[in-house]
Amino acid sequence: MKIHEYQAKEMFATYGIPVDRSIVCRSVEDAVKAYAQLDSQKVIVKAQVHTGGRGKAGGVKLADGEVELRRHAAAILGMNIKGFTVDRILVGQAINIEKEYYVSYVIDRSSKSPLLMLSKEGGMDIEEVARTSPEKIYKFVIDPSVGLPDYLAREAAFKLFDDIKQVRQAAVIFQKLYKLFVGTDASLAEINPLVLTKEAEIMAIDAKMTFDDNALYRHPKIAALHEPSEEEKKEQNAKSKGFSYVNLGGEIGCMVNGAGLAMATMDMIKLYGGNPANFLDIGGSSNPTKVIEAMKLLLSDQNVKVVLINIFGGITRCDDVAKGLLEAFKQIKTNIPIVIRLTGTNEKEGRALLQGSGLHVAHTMGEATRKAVSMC
Amino acid sequence: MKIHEYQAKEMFATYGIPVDRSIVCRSVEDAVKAYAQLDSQKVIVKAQVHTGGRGKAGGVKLADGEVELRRHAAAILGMNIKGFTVDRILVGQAINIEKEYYVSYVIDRSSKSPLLMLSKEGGMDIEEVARTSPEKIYKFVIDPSVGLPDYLAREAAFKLFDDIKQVRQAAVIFQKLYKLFVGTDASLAEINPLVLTKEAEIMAIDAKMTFDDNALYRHPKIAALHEPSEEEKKEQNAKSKGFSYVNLGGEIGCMVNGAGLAMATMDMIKLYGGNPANFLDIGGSSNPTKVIEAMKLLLSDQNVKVVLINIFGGITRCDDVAKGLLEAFKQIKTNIPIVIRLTGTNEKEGRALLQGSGLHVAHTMGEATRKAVSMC
Amino acid sequence: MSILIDSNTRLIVQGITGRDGGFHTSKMKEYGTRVVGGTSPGKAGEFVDGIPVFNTVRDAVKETGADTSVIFVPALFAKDAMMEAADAGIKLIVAITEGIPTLDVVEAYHFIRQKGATLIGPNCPGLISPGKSLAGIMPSMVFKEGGTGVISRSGTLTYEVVYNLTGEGMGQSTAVGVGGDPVVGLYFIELLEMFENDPATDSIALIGEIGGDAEERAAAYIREHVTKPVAVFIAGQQAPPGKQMGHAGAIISSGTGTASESDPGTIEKQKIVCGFIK
Amino acid sequence: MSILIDSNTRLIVQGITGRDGGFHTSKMKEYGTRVVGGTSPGKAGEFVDGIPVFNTVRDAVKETGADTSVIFVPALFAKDAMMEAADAGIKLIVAITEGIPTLDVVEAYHFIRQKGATLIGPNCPGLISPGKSLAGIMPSMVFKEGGTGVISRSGTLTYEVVYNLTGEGMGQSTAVGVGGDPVVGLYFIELLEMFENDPATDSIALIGEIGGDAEERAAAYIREHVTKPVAVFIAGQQAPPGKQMGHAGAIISSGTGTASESDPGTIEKQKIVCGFIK
Repeated sequence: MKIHEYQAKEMFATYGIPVDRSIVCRSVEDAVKAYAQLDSQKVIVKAQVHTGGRGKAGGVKLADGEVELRRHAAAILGMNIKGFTVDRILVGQAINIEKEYYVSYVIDRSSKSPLLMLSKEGGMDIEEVARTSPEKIYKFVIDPSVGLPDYLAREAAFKLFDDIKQVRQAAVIFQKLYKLFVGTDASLAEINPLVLTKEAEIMAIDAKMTFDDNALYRHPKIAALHEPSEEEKKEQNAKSKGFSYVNLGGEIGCMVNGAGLAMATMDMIKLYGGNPANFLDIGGSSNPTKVIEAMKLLLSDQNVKVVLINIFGGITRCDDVAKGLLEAFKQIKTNIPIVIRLTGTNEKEGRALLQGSGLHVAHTMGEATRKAVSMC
Repeated sequence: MKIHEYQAKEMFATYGIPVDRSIVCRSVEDAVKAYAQLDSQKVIVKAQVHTGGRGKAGGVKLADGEVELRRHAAAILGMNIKGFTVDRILVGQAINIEKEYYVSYVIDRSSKSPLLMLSKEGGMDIEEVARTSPEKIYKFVIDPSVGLPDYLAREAAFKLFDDIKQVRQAAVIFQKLYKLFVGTDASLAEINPLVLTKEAEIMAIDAKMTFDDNALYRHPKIAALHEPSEEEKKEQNAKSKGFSYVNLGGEIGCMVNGAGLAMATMDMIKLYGGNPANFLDIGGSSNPTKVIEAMKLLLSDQNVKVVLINIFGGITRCDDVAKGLLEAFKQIKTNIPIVIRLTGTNEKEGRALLQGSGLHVAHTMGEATRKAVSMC
Repeated sequence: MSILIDSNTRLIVQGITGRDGGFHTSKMKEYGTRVVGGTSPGKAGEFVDGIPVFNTVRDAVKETGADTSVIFVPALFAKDAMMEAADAGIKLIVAITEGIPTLDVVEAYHFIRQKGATLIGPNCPGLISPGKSLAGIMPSMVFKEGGTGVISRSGTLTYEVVYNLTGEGMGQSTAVGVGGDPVVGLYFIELLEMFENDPATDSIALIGEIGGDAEERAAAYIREHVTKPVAVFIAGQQAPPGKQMGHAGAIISSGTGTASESDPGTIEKQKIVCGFIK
Repeated sequence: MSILIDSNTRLIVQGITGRDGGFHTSKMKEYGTRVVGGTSPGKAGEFVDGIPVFNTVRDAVKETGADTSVIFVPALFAKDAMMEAADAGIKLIVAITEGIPTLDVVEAYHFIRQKGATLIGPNCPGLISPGKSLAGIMPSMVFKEGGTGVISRSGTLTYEVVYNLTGEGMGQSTAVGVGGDPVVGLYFIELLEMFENDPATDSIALIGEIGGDAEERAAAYIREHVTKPVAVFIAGQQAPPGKQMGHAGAIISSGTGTASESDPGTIEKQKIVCGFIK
């Protein structure tokens, strides 16, 4: 789950991580008031959207004086950045930057541990740095039963700073950010850039956090910050019914049991020249109610021209699955052609049951996919 | 550092450990008010003193009604228990006890870990249980980097209870007590007894905590609860000057550098039929100021008839020590005989310097001790 | 032979009195697995399908000599269950449970390793050594004893592949579902090494998917260390970046873990047979 | 020969720029110890008595190949210093610092052990292998090379005993001050085992005191496993219960750890010579 920069900065402040003074605004008038409060000739205006690359899109501007602030605020509010409409901006004191750094925590899949990443190349696209100059990124694998003791925080800070005062400031920030990272079950806590100001202070002037969906139940305050997009709402709605759903924009609606098989199905559709409308994993069993709900979801997508059902019968045998499907399709009225491919335990019996049902029954994934593609 | 039962119970409550309702009182009138508040016909009245065995000393009484309460409160307030005058009592609701248990945490020297100890023999002297029926005490060594996870708390609780509801209640209490134990740098956190009430609730009706003196700097609120006895004040005063001092009540004042040597010195005094007045470790070096301060401390004890100085010269050589002693004794006027035994590096040179100083110089610990004993 | 489990495996089920736990306990027992006990706090003395229930894993291990545990407890309690198993001396811990917070898995994993035990999963279908032992929820009827070692991040896709293998007469030595979460226990490289060293395994099928760079690292490992033929299939070529495809771990993020990067085509051809589903 | 340290020991000093750290660095160097570096954050590039100072132990180990560290940092920072040493690959950590909270020592000890390192102290005078290496604050001039292994909870009492031993012509293989705190690293049994196995050690002096039951357990161990003669002295026979005698660990509590319980008289006489101070 993503949150906005200003929300992440509020969390930073709660954990004692220094941030620049800034105020979130929903209108130009708000922004003008914020400008007065901030008491700074120059301010920075930043779009608050759940996507990166807002700078390139014109969503970040420096304003010198109120007139310029009004102009930028008006321009950015309502702007569309990668499909997100900007309804909030963050107005902050412009900072005298001496140098920029990169700091983040993620969970590293390989070491199965929290990972602290640092770079002197702050303010840049860190993935670009990782690709072109990996030696400029310092990594510290953290033992979760120990955390980040003083000595390790200091070791890390010495990678970025030489002056012992700055080392101590930075070390404390790394420790607080770690506390925030694990204390909120974050999957990413990123400061890019962390800056050394001309006044020799160290502070975060940007803040990015994403959270582990599986852990939101123990962080109700964070869960309350969730602002799903229209698409995410649809995905969530599917999830509440026990499905995993992702819209892909094509014409072939897919209904598959199991995430891996669902991915393989959409890959195969593409292989045979079609375009999958979605990823849809209906989970373990395939009882009639689930099939009906899944079909409703697929048919609500106007782009869908054909539905491909791909089921592997394991614990639940194919003949039982076939009975469930037949039960479900008694209740579903649609003109859209449906291709069914059923495999696994008792597949012959299952397929036999489906014959004469008006559904297009295929033997293999390849056959089913080609059939579905040809029907578009 | 010790605290009172009522203070420990306040900590328990802060950590969510259920305790009986009770009110600390400093007068009979307080106790009567407390009685009204508690709204219970029977109440228990307990002396609050920094020592065990208050029950045997008559410091714990059950009162049935206000008249009895007044009588007990009056009797206990002002009572002397093992040298401690009772100036506070705790008045608490009498609890309907179904069964009593013992629970404590200590730091185990052998496993170098926190240790959870449990017994169904609650309310008893646990040292007595340990001596007579060690099999009735269950021990759980705790990995400090892990703490007490649910499963381990449950395993422990199953040692005392069978009913799963009680197991779950007890497990949570064990976890909270552990948090309190480590969160306050305690050296002991003891509930004796933890009771199962007739109403099937589990609660602590006594509470004992002692704290690691070395860690008090990070627990200022706990440190503020310190109520040193007269003797402890003297020990603390000595500590502030860099000494370790314990009064032992005998006639031979000892001044030694090093705790082990100081203990060996008092043992040897006893061996030769004398009685050490004190344990006094003056620490590493022995500069004149320190010797003067130490002598003042020894001479403030009216029982002291002779002073035995036992110094090992290591890093600081014996001749330098001897010079320091001579310097110090220029400023100390006393009629009390002083026996000095100096050994270690350059001991001959050191002893030579002390000759003719009026101090009694001995060659060995044995000789010095016998001399000191004979002068009493 | 096989890896990790065989007919000597003594298995307990944590959460045996739950719906899934009970159902799969019977399935495993039916398959011939030596299910020697189960746990459910407060239900000691009860039986599930004739199998004794204990209050704690420590009791179960003491009474039954169990060495392997399959965990079905809800996500909320799964970290504790994994740690309990390791602390009680269980050597192979198979966590079926889905939806466990990543940090819980991270902490449990480090604890388990410190105790000298091995974790498979969570969010996995478990593993099977056909004809010997089933420790998990795999549909045993699609498996057949044989020489192919199967490693997979997916459930049904594995069954699909195995069903095809079995249909072609290629039985399996052991099939392991490693789990679909970002952080899970045993992974590709450890399992490739085990299969390489297992005399009963003559070929390996590896079923990967998008998310993370484990496939890339597996490819490098195969090139260096594996002499047996390996067939690889990686699902999710068409997945859009930033979207989680069912499995919590199946997400393309930070420019790594796309299927094309781990495309079998980029892997040295001689050793690795690219398997595709018919 | 000797145990734990010898002329190959490569030692660093944590807190080398402090008053005590600097003083004893010079003493150790003077004695012939190979003091190869020291640490003090922010002072990398400086020198103390010709010895290079580093910001971190990791840097010091990388640059000097140090395997042993002596810690002089204040109590407030001592836990961190012990952990830093272990994490950087130091194998023998000698903590001189006094007054460290017990829980800090407990946590550092477990961390150190997990890293495969060994802790001596805290609140100890360190150790010396006479004629080879001094790692600590012991007055080296009272020691002499020889065959007696010395183990002690006390500082000056050790020097007293050693001074007498040396005076009687009995040199020492290694003398170890284990420290006077309730929880310290290496203790009697581990050291007895090392001395038993050290060919250069022909006899052992063990100097205990009240508090804890380590002396009782050592006695049992000696009876079972030690073939070399052991002389034992236990200080504090006259200590009153509940009072701390200087050392944080020297306190009779809960009815254990009285000197009389650990009285050498209760120990089997044949093997253990009861040594007393003249």
